[in-house]
Amino acid sequence: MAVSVQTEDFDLGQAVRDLTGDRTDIGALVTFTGLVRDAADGSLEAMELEHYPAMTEKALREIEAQARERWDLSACLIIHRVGRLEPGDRIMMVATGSAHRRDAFEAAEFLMDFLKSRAPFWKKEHSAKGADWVDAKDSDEEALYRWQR
Amino acid sequence: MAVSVQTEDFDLGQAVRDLTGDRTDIGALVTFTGLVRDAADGSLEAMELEHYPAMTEKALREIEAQARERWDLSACLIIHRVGRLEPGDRIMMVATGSAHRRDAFEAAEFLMDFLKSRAPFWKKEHSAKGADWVDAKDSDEEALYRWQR
Amino acid sequence: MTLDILYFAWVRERVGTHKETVETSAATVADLLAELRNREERYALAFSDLSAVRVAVDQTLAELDASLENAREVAIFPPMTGG
Amino acid sequence: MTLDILYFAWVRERVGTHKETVETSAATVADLLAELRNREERYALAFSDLSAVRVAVDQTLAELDASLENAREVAIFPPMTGG
Repeated sequence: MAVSVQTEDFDLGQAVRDLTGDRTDIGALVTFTGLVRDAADGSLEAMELEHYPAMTEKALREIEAQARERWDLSACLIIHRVGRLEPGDRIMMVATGSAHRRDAFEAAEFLMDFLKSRAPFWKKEHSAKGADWVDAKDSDEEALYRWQR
Repeated sequence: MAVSVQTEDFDLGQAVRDLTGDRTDIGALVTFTGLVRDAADGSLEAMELEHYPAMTEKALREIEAQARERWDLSACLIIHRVGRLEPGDRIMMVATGSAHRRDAFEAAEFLMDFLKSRAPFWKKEHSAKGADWVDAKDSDEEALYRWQR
Repeated sequence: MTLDILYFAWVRERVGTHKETVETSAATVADLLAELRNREERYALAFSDLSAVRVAVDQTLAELDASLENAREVAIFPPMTGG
Repeated sequence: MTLDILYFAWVRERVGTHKETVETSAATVADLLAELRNREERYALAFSDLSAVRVAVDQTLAELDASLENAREVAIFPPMTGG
């Protein structure tokens, strides 16, 4: 049950250790890490992440609360970085812990689908050719449909 | 592209760092960690994992090869422990890296579904009441159906 | 009514400011956008395609026809690209 | 033909050994299991419910009607519980 918006990097192993501690009720733990992917021609110099500070944590908490309502989660974590990142850098992570693997997997996918297009972050890519805002993908919008009920 | 069967514990963060290194072509990285879950009444003392040494690595490599054939994976890792474990201990992990999150998620779920019932491991649970082999679940067998094509 | 308006990403770049305070009697988000579009060319440019614009009212995502009653802060931005 | 037979988990416990070498002319895995069942009570007990038994021939999962031609090693075990 933790949400963090930060400029600093994070350590996946440490984040999971902090989340699960000495607990013995978690049988399945899923993590997703998003990383800055270079362009195929290696031209990406940096990715800049802008966000809406007054809204970001609130939005992440709401998305997390929805996941906790739908699945049997014993642990849940969202970390999202903002600021300037370079190819290969970690952008964000989610972790979901549950007694059962299906809950952990589905909740992690749900968190990612909502983070992609319902949390106030915007990515700008910088290369030698200039800077461009990353377009939202139709496929990300469509990914939300499967969670409708 | 790595498979390990070992008695020693592993570190999730280190395993992922070893897997991805300085690569900049991985946008999405999913991990699953399986942990020894205590009984609801706290009675589990230990879990013993038996395997079929001559077959285990081969089976894991085949499952990994199937995942790499079906999804666009740029990195894939399976670590499975054997021997005696205690509640809260890590049992195994998989990691899948891809350009896109859907590939990474689906491949990780596929690996887990096949590891559950097609890799030669057997779990025995020890409590004050005695020792019992863990029964395979019908739901684990059914989980394989969705990957048929 | 006095409203703080925030702009993000390319909406911010086209409007040319991150934040401004406006006096308005707009009843809905759509009314507010129409008002701004009529005010200056840069707003007309930023909001020329309403399907490319998302809004939040008081830090909660809202539709264009959302009421501005009791609103304090409206944010206008492109579709989000988190994760 | 000479075959190594391995047993795992509760099959191993019921048969009472982890590994043995047998001389057999069984054509299929099912034939081999029938032969063992007829040999001693402990095998009959271990293989009483064939739906609860899985097999591998030369380290590859196989069906009960799989041929033993050229086989060197057969493993018999309960449904696997990895992950």
